[in-house]
Amino acid sequence: MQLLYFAWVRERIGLDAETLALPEGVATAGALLDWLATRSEGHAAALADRNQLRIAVDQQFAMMDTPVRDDAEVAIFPPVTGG
Amino acid sequence: MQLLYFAWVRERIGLDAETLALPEGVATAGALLDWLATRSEGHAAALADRNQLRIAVDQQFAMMDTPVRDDAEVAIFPPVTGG
Amino acid sequence: MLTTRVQPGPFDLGAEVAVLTAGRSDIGAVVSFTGLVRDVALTLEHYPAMTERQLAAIAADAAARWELLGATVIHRFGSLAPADPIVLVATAARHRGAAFAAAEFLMDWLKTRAPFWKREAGGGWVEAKATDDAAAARWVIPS
Amino acid sequence: MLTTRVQPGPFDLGAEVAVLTAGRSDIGAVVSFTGLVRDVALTLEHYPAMTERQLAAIAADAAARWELLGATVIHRFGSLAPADPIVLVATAARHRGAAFAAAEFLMDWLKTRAPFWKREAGGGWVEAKATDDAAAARWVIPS
Repeated sequence: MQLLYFAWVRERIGLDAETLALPEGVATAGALLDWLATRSEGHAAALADRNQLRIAVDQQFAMMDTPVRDDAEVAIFPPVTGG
Repeated sequence: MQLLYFAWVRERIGLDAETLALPEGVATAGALLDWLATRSEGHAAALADRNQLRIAVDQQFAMMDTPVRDDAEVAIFPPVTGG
Repeated sequence: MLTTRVQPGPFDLGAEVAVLTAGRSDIGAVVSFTGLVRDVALTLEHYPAMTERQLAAIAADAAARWELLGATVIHRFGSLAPADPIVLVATAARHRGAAFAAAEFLMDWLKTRAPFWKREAGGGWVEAKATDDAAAARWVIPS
Repeated sequence: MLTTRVQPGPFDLGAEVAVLTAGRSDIGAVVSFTGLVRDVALTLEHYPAMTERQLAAIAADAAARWELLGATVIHRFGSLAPADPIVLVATAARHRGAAFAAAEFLMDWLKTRAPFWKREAGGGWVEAKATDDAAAARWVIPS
């Protein structure tokens, strides 16, 4: 699975991307975030406040219960501030 | 009094402007129109349908009961269609 | 800065917006409206002395209703071909809400309060539209 | 014609509107919105693959909701100085109502659905505004 991080999520994790194998039993975006948060202090800090996070699966906005597969591109980022 | 006519009011009257002395007893824009309508067939045709006429006194939109004086500039025209 | 102009010739949208925003960094939003001649050539007649007064009054009214950092209103008259620009409204503000609302207001006001009359080539005078009156009525402040 | 672009460099408002209206005489109304950097320099980060998809989707959504004869959406990224233009939205339609509504819709949608993040020079990440969410909520079609 391709993971992408943007803005302060990227900064707190200290990576703009990482490629990981999706563990068995992790089937939704929400479960993915729970698992990612255990990977480092940076991940935990970046992913602590779910209200401040937005997720895209394969470049489309997703919900915490959106299914994720190992061949997906999942991006995690703060609420957008363009325009 | 300076009278100005625009668009089809101008065409029906056959004049774009005329200078007239305001007759005694004509004190409002509505009374002015009544009097002007008696001046020629063109005036009568131009001024017949009050709903299709707009009036400006000294370059400001006026109502039929707006007072008019002999030193005024009174313009008579159809509803505007600019923009 | 409020700019209003009546002219026979064309205007340059990019240049007018550049003038509106020149030398300042407090403007976050610029909205422009360009009205174009559709399909049939037109002649625009107007009442010059009143037009100037009305355009200035319309722009001042917009500036009193919204926190504008500038507005430009340019209206052409004379003979215009299909696709020619007729009217330009541009508004500048800190935020987009005021810029959009003021531009719509200016256009609705122009359509119903600026003394212009359109005549179609080979045809008659264009009739006023009830939809323009309805659009303008949105902005009337109850007295 | 729907045009969407993401680019680091500036855009030319006049040229973009000229392209939008070129060669046709059925357009009566063009509305443009230009967003500018206010007061403090910014860096705009974005998610390129998703940005392109979202801009195309946003423009198609506007074209499905209003009878547009064209729309252009250009969003910049990278380092921007105060007064620099960030975003351009332009809409073309027969009548002004559709052009104004679609332009407002596109801006509200961009503010809440396009994956850009602003960071202020010497400061932190700009926080999303509740007013932008409220503005976007106006356009949500009840399911």
